[in-house]
Amino acid sequence: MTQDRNDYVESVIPPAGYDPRREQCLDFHLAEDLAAMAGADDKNFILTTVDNLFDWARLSSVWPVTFGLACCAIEMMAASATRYDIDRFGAGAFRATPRQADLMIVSGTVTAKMATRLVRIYEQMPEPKWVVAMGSCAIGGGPYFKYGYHVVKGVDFIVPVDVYIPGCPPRPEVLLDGLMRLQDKIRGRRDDAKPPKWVADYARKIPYVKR
Amino acid sequence: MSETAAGRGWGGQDVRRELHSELLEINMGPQHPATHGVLRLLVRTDGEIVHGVTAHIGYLHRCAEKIAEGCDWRQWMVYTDRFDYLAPINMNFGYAVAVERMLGVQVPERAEHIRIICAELQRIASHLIAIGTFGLDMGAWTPLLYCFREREEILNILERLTGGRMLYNYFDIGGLRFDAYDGFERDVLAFVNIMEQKIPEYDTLLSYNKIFIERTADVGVIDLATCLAYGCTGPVLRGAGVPFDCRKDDPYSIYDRFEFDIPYGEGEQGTVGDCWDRYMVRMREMYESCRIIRQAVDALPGGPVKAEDLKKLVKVPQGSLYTRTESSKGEIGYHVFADGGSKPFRTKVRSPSFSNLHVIEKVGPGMMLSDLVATVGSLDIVLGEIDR
Amino acid sequence: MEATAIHALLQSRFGDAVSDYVDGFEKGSLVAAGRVAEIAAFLRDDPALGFESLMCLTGLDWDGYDASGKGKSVDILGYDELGRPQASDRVGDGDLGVAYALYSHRHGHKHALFVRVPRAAPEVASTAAVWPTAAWHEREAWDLVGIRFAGHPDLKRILLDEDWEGHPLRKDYVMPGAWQGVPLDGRDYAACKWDESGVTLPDDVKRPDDVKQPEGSQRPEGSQRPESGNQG
Amino acid sequence: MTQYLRGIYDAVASALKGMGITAKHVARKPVTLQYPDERWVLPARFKGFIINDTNLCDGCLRCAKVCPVDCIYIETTGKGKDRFMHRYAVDYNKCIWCGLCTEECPTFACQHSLDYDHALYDRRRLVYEFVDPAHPVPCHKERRLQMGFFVEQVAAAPPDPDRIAKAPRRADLPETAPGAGGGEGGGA
Repeated sequence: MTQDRNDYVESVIPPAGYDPRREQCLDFHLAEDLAAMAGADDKNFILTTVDNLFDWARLSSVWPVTFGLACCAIEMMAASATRYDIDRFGAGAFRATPRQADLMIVSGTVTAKMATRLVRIYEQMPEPKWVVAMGSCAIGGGPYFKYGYHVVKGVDFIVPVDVYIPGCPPRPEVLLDGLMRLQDKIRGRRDDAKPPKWVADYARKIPYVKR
Repeated sequence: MSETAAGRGWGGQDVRRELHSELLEINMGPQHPATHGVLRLLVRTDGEIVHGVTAHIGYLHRCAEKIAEGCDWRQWMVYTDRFDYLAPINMNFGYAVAVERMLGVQVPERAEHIRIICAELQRIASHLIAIGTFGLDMGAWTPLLYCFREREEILNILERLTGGRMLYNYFDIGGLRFDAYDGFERDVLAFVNIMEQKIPEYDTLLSYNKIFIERTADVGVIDLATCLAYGCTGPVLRGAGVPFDCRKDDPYSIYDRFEFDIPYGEGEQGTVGDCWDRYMVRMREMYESCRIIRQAVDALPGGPVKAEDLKKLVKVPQGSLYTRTESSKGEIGYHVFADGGSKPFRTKVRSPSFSNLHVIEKVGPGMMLSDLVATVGSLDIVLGEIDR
Repeated sequence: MEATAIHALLQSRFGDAVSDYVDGFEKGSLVAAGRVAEIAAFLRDDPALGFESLMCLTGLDWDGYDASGKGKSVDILGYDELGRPQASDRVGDGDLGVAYALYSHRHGHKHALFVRVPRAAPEVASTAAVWPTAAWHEREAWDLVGIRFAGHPDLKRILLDEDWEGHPLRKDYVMPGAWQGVPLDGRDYAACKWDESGVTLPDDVKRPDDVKQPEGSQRPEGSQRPESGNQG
Repeated sequence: MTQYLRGIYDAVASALKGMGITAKHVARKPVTLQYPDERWVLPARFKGFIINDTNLCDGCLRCAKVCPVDCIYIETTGKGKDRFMHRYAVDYNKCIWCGLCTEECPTFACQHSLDYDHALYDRRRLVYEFVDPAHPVPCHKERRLQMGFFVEQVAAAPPDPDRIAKAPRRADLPETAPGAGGGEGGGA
C-alpha cells in the first residue's frame, strides 16, 4: 500500500489562496446559509446542554439501514469493509430493518418502482432520521437524466435529504466525509459555507501547465 | 426433499394438515440483505418449505437501452460500465468487441493484451465479491473481509491504470483510451503472486469448512437440461458439469492464444450442479484467470493502443449482430442493430444474470427457505445487469 | 451446418412461412410471425440442427429506420435540460420486429430468426414452450416494445410496473412526468425554494405524506397482484 | 452414529483451521486508512472534480458535445475575435467522472483535479460555475493576448495521462502559488 507512495503525487493540494471573486461566483447561496446558521441561539441553557448530550449520542452512533440500490452500494460495502472501516465513526451497524436505523444512505439510482418502496422504508424509520444521497444518480438522476424514463431525478423530490455526496460512484472516503458532515449537522454546525478545496486548487492553477 | 415439498414431514405424515398451516406469501426484498440488491422474490411458503417463487425485477431498471438510442457509439460505453458494476470491464469488453466486429476494426496487439489482463483482473474481483457475499449469506462474515481486502488490491491497480476506482470507462471502440502506466506489469504480477497464495486460504476458511459444505452441498441443484433450457451460462452452466466458456468455445479477442482450463462442477461434495459446485467453479476460475494474466503479461508487446484508422465519430455500417463474451457472471451478449449512423439504432443487452435468475422460479419450489437464500447467493446475480 | 443450408432446410420444411435469407453480419431467416413457435420447435428438435439454446431475443421498433444506410433514423424524445419531457407531434409508423439469436451447443453453429409484424397488430407466436428462457425475454419485449406473444404462459410487464403507460423503447415514446405520485421529470433545482432543513422543495413536489401507501391500497380488491402483501 | 460424531469433529476442526488463518492476521499491520487524517495516495490519472482553466479555454464546445450526460453548460456570444464565453459550468448532479471531456480538450483547459471528497448540504451548489458572469472570457487567442490572458500553446502534443505525475511536486514549486492573483478568470 505504501511502497509506491513516492510514485504518485499527493492527494491533497493545499489551499494556497484563492480569488475572493471566485468565491462570490461559486457560493451564490452563502448568505442564506449563514442566516440559517445564526438562528438557534435563544434557548434555555440546561435544555441546550441536554440537547447537546442527545445530539452527541446520536451523532456518535448513526445506524444506517442496509439499503443498497446500485453501484454505490458496493462502495458503501467497501466503506464498511477493512480499509475504510466506517465503524470508526460509529456508523458500522448496518441494520436490516429500518425500524432500528436512523440513517438511510440512498446509494444508487432511485427508479420509479423503487421510489415507492424507498418512501415506505423512510416512513418506517423512527425519528429523528437522516437521509444521505450518495452518488450522482441519487442526487439528481445523474447519467440517467436525459432519457431515464424510469429514474427519479433526485431523491430529494421524494424524501428530504440532509447531505449530498457527489461522485459516480463516490469513493468510500467521500461517504465518510459525508458522514462527518452529517454529524456536523446533527451537532448543529453547518460550515458548508467555506469554499470547497478544489476552488483553491483551481485558483492555484493546474501544476502541469507551464505558466 | 421432494417429500417435504409435498407438505410431508420426515415421518411421512401430512404436516400441513396436522399443523393447520396454510400457504403464506412473503416478500423477500426489494430491501433485503440476502437478495444482493433490489430483487424482490415473492415466496409462497408453508413455514419453512418453499412452494413457489416468483421473481419480480425492474427495481433498478435504468433505461440503458433507451439511452443507447440517444447517444453515439462511443458515449454509450460509459453506460455499459453500469450494468454489472462488479465487473464493469467485462461489460465494456463485450460492447467494444460487438462494435469492432461490425466495424471490422483490428485492435492493436498491445491493446488486446491489456484488455485481457484487465478483464481477468476484473473477473477475479467479481468472483471475490461473489464468494464473499455468498459466505455472508451462509453466515460467514470473515471471508468477506478478506475478499474485500484482495479486491481493493485489484481496484488499486485498475485505478492507477484508468483513473476510476470502480467504474472505469477505459475501453474504447478500437482499443483503449490510453496506454498502461510504467510498472503496470510489475503491479499485476505482484498481485497475481499474492492472489495465488491467498486462494488456498479461502479454501481453508470457507470451501472445505464442514458447516459450509453442509449448507451448500446437495442444495439448489440445477441440472444440465434445466440450465440449457433456461439459458443459464457462466458458472451456473459450468457448475452443472459442462465446460462451456465463450472464451474457448466462441473465441473473441485473443483468448485463443492462451492456455487455460475451464473448471466445471463434478459433484465433489454432493450432486453435480449444487451450490457448492457453482461456488467452487468460481474459486477455480480465479486460478485460471491468474494463469491467463501471467501469460498475457509475459507476451505484452509494445506499440499503440488505439486503432489508428478510426474516426472520432464512429459510424457503424448497416446490419445487426449478436456478439457474446464471457463476463464473470456468464455470457454477456450485445445484439446491436445499426443503420449506418452515428447512433445505435437498437441495442439489446442479453445479460447473464437475467437468465440465471429466471431459473430460480424453476428450482425454487421444494427448497427450504434458507436454501433459497443459498441458491440465490450461488447464482451471483447483479441487479444492475438484470434490469439494465 | 452453414446458415444457407439451415435456411434451405427451413424453407423446404415450412414453405412460405420462411421467406428471405438475411445475409448481413449475422446470417438468418426472415420468418412469419404466426409460425415462429413451430419453426422454433423444429429448430430445437431436429437432430441436424439441435438449437437447444436461445441466446437472445430482441424486440425492436423499426420506426424511422433508414434503409439506405445513411443513418438518418429519427431522434428519440427525452427530457430537456431542465428535465421537462420533450414533446413532438410525429406519429410513429413502421413495423415492429423480433430477432432471435440461436446457438447449438451440440453442433456449435448459430442462426438468427427475424420476425416483422405490423405496428397496428403486433402479435408473434410465443416460443416460451420451446425455450423456457424465452418467457422472460418475451415479457421484456412486451414491456419495452409492446409486442404481444400469443400463447405465452404469463405475459405481463417485467421491468416496469403493471400500470405503466406506453412502451418505452418505441421510437415515438414520450417521457412520463410522473408515475403513481413519484415525480419522474427533473426540476429546475436552482430555482427551488430553500427549506431550513436543507431540502430543496419545488412547489409541486410530493412529500412522503402525500405519497403514503403508494401502491396496494389503490388496487381493486381481489386482484392477483401480490405487491400489496406484507410490506408495511 | 460414527458419521454423526465424525461430522461434529469435521465441523469443529475446519472451523479451527479457519480461525488459525484469522489468528495469523492478528500480528499483521492493520490496513485501515485513518481517513480524515490520513489520505489515500491517489494515482496520477485519478478522475476527480473537473476544473476548467478559463485562461486556456477557447470555448470550442468539444467537451460539451462529447459529454454523454450533457453536464457541461457553455454559453458564448459573438463570433470570431469578439466571441466571449459567458458561462462555463459543470453540473455535478449529472457528471459521471468518465473523463471523456478532458480527453477531448485540445488546450488542456478542462482537466480532472485530484479532489474528490466534498460532501455538501445543498445540491444547488453542485453546479460549479467557472466564469464570472460580470467578466466574460474572450475565446479568441489574439483577443486574449490583447487582454493580457495567458495563451501559451500546449496543445500540440497528444494528451499524456501521466502528466500529473510528471508535474513538479509541491516542494519544487515556488512558495507563492503562481497565478493566484491577477489575470485570473476575469477581464483585464
